[in-house]
Amino acid sequence: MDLEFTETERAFRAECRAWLGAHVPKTPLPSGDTREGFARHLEWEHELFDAGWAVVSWPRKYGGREATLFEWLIFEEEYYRAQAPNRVTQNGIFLLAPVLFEYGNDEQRDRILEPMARGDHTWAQAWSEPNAGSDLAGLRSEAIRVEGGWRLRGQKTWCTRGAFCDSVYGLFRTNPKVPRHRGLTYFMVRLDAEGVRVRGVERLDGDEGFAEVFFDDVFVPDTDVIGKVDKGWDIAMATTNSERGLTLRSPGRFMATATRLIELWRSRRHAADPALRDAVVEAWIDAEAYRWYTYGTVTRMVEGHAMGADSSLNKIFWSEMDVRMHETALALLGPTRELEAGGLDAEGAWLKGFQFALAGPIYAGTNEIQRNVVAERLLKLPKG
Amino acid sequence: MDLEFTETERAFRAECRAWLGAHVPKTPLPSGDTREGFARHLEWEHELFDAGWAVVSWPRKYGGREATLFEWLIFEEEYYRAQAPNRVTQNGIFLLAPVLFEYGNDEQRDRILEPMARGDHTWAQAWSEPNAGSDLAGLRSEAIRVEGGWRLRGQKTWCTRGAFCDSVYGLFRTNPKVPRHRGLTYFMVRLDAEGVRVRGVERLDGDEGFAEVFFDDVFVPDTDVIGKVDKGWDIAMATTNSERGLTLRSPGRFMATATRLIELWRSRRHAADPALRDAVVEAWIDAEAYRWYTYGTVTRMVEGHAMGADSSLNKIFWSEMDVRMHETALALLGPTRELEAGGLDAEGAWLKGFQFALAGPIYAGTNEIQRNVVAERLLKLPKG
Amino acid sequence: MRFAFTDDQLGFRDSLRDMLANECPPGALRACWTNDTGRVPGLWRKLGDLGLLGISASEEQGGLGLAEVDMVLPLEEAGRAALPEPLVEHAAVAIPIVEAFAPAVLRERWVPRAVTGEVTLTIALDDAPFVLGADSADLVLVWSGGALRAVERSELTLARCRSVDGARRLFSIVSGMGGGESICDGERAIEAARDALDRGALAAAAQLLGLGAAVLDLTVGYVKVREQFGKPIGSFQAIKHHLANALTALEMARPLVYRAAASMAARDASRSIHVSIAKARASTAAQQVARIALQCHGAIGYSTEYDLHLWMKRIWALAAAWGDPARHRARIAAAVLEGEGQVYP
Amino acid sequence: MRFAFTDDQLGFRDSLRDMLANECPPGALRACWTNDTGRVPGLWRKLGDLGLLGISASEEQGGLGLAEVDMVLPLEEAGRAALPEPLVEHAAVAIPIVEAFAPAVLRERWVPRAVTGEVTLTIALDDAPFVLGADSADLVLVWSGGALRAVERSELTLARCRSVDGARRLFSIVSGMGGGESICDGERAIEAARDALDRGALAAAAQLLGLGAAVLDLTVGYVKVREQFGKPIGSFQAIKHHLANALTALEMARPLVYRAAASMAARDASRSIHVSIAKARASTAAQQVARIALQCHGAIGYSTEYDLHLWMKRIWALAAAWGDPARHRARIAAAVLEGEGQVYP
Repeated sequence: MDLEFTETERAFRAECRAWLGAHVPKTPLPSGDTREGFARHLEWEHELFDAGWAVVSWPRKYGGREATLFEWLIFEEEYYRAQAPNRVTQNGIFLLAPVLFEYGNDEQRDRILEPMARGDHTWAQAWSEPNAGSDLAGLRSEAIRVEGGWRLRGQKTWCTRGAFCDSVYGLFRTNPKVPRHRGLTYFMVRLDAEGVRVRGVERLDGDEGFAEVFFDDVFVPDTDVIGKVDKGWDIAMATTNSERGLTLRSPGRFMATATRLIELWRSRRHAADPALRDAVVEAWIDAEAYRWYTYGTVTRMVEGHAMGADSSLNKIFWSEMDVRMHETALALLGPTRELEAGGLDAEGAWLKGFQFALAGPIYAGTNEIQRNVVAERLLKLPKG
Repeated sequence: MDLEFTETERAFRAECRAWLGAHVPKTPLPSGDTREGFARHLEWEHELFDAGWAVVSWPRKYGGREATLFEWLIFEEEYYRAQAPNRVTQNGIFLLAPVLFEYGNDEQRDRILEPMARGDHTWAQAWSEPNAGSDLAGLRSEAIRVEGGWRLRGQKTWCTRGAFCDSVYGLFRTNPKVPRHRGLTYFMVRLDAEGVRVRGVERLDGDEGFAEVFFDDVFVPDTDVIGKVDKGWDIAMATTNSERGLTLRSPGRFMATATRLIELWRSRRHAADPALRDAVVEAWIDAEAYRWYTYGTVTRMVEGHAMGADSSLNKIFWSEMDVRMHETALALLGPTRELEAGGLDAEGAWLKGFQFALAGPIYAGTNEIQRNVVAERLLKLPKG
Repeated sequence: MRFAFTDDQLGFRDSLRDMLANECPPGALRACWTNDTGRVPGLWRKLGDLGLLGISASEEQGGLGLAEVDMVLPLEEAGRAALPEPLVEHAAVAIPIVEAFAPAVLRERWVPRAVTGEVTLTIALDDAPFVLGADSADLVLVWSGGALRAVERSELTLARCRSVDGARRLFSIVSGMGGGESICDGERAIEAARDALDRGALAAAAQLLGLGAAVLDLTVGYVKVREQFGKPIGSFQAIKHHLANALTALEMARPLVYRAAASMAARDASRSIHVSIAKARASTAAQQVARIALQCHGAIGYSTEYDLHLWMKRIWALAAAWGDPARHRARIAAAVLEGEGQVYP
Repeated sequence: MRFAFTDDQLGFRDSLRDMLANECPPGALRACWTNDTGRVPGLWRKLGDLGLLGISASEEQGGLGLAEVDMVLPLEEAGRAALPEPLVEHAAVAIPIVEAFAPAVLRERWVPRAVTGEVTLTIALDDAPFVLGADSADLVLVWSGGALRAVERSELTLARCRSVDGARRLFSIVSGMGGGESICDGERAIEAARDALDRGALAAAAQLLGLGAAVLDLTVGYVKVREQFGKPIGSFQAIKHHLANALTALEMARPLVYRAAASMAARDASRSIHVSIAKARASTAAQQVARIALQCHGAIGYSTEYDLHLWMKRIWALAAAWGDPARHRARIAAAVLEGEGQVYP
């Protein structure tokens, strides 16, 4: 056991910190989940890419710097520490890209990855359908085989930033004759294709962060199928492990939140409910727990082990920790907690962050589903 | 709405308080869930009966004073306030007697109730079986029709104070041909009858508070059947409502616990974790909530309404409140919390009380079952 | 002891519930997020006609002369409808404060018109620093220089504070709070401020009960029809237990609010403690219900196109307004824990 | 950065697990509730033979010369077996304290025999006021008059304190703590006391992980075979979610304990904070697991004829010993929250 970062890792951290310190916008950008903010965020993504920070762990040929997993964690810690803008490219970079690396082909990787990393081509996940949420295998949107490709019909919903993105990816039913989890295929679809209709949907915090996407005989060429036809479910499970687990929620995010919470407590401690001191301590312990849990996971991954159902346990923890941290912050704010504070200053950010945190126990598989997974796969309890 | 007690009720309270103040033993009795303590408690029960306090709400002819429901609540408040001994007769008085009042016949009432109230004849509940706990309808002990009565075979378990009592009551399967909830009959069985074997079982806190009872062709006369043959389930449901709801856990118990908790906090506040102040406040709010909830329930009962599935909601609340209160007290005790303190002084009492409280969410139907009942009966959610 | 409402009280509640279901449906509430005043056009006068605005005003001023215990169920209904009007401020706080503490001339100038809904009153206090409906109010009670003052809206400079609940139009007072006329000062003003906090907190607690019940109803309805894995999600034990917890929290908060109302009506010496108990618990219970409701809905609850958020955000706001749980726990601790006295008489 | 154990460390853990499964089965543990010493006859010397008692003692004194990070997994195994021996006090605290702080003569007199198990050492501190195994120990380290002293058991008058865990033989020292020899005094003694608390708290945290894991395993096994309503209760979602919560609590506490061990081994400047984080969280996690375990068992878990209580009571005891969660949260708050410094470097 060696808890020190190597000299190389420390140098990497110093380089991140220096660059971010010099380049992170001094005033926060407008929310990336609004049309205006999305555009502003893409400018930032360009800047990040040009300096080689957009996708640190990727191969150099796609714009990365081939950083190790630990370096990636360090980058994330520094990124959140610097309060740098949220990544509006994340559903491409963190969720689709791993699928392309593992299941895509060279043509797809060469065509898609660099524009994705640069923010020139943006991606949304088209996962849920109106009748397939927790029961993802119940999805009904279908793809009909035609010459040179497929015609897609159906509807996807809750596509994050779908109203602003260029393309989506998701599962469609290519074989209705086999049981639910089979006969699904993983597609990428351009939103400017004929027959696509996108409708923005407002989220809890007032941003147009969701979209519904309607597919009316939309042609998708074979080159935009990922992996084998009818094998989309297996690929999707790999993606949801990413979404639940390590990639979407790196410890840096919560270390930064805990730090801000402690600063808030310091500024309010004299007037605060005495119980909040303990709540803040517990929040910090949570952040530490998640950080070291992740270091352990990454050590195992570096040594060649897979994540598996641990990602469900992981997701339960970070999503509920995030809610608790924001609840504690709002309690510290007292009566001002209901105010949006007219923008993105620190106090309004807690309210917005709280609303965002409430989505955590829902998306990427509700925590009820995750608890089933933990019980059945990790504890081997019998199916219900 | 009138939140004042009447002059009669206030006089009743004063009379209770005066008598209890003069008669409650100055040093606590040994636990009533030990053989020695049980005997000592019965002496107290005799004293209580002789002064007319054993069964205040019962008819005079069985030893009661025909108190109203509100007077009964007042008696309970005063009883716990005075830290009077736990009632070792309670499984007779509070659980069997209501069944006899509603479903028994005059011969049974005349024969059974007064000796029960006097503590001359003691009763334990023989409810669960090794394979029928939460799934009470799955019980298997059977009763075979014979001349003048029945022969009982089988096993009951977790009979509270069963090792010290004279008789038990419980359900036995009289008709194996009908579905689970039907074909059960409500019996009373003398533990000195031929074929009965009782084995004491030690409880978490070290007291021999449980018993297993084995029935090997035990004869029970028809006169010891309550209500109609094969209709025991309906009668039992009435009993479990009593056990879950009002009768077993009157607010006075928790008002007294909250009072002791506040006193403990006062004595420890300077050294206490600051969060515990809020925990103590919440405990007191809980006690107040339960008290006023109960006053509302009693008002409805006085006006002729039944309790129904509310008793499940009620049971979830008091049982979990009781655990929280004791957890808070143990936290206030700091490192001494693990000590039994050699007896029943105030601090050891918290540890013993904690262990007792842990049984609350389990007995009388686990809280998991109660939550199902609340969801299905009160919220009308579909069965699973 | 009779801890239940009268048939009259229940009848008034039912008629108000019907009226609000018609006059303030979700669509009307939703419109308040974007209209000028955050209020439902024409509704204020109808509430006056029903007697609700003057429910606690004296009969000589045109009110119904009723007590807090008569008001708690109507306020609960206002919560159930998420009524976007300054009902708490106007009817539950300002009118009784003016009647109890103001000189006759002020009382007679304002109360009769407040009762009908011709004018709107609101209030600013340390415990209610963001003034609801100040822009559409006619008179604002403000705490200034150790006195409680009645200042006409036109004399005040206001600054909008955006609430998470778009139907709550909140303002801070930038200047002018020293104007208008004095209601009372010194010890009387301190007493008035305490009374105002008690009244506002009780009224907010009552609304929180109604809001929580509405959110629970909405969720129960949803989980009965939403199917996943081939059956209603309401048949899954996890959902059942979430909702059983929500109901338990709400039903156990309810009697505390009703007790506080009766205690206020009786001017019980411990009424402030009873109000604090009620507000602290109603706030945490309603927030717990909201959290469970959102979780049981899943993504649809997270969309503003669905109605849940209209109620949920009101819950968040009212849980923090008129003293958040920490504020009320502190009042309880100071009175009950810090002393040496008997906890129960 | 490599946050994982070596194969050697895992191998030692596995061999100890096997050894304890044989030498300290539930029956042996149960016998300790009623025997003279609360210890398993003959086991102490076997632990010495295995090297466990001297794991942290220097090689020149006959120990293995290993660090906290080598000790954390064996201690976890001791927890898993609910080992009723003063292993924390003797091997994790007293030996290293004597080696680090005592004069050579004391060290040489006691450590070589402590390593083999010929003698037993234990310790009394403000944060460990009830001395585990004092009656069967040979030497007790005590805090007296500003010094840390080494006092032979025979010089002390002891009074038994009954723990909820019958296998924990606790004593308070009635008199004699001023006898024996001084280990150190002044600043050194304060440093030694802090070090002892850190070591004891870390070791208790490690045992709590093992206790929690054992209790969870027992429960998972039970719910798979216990049938109600015609199927294993482990197939009900309520039980699944309880146990998923238990596993999550435990798995998220685990890395904090391992980090604290590595931090102690490296004499990290923040090691006391890391230990406090570990102990606070391991205590709450193990208690949560115990609570869930009892609830999932139902009545059988409440009977002392079943083994669950043997583990559960040890959890209750160790959660309170060596600083309860409140004590450790206070240490964290004082160091991290009260200052103005950076939370993360």
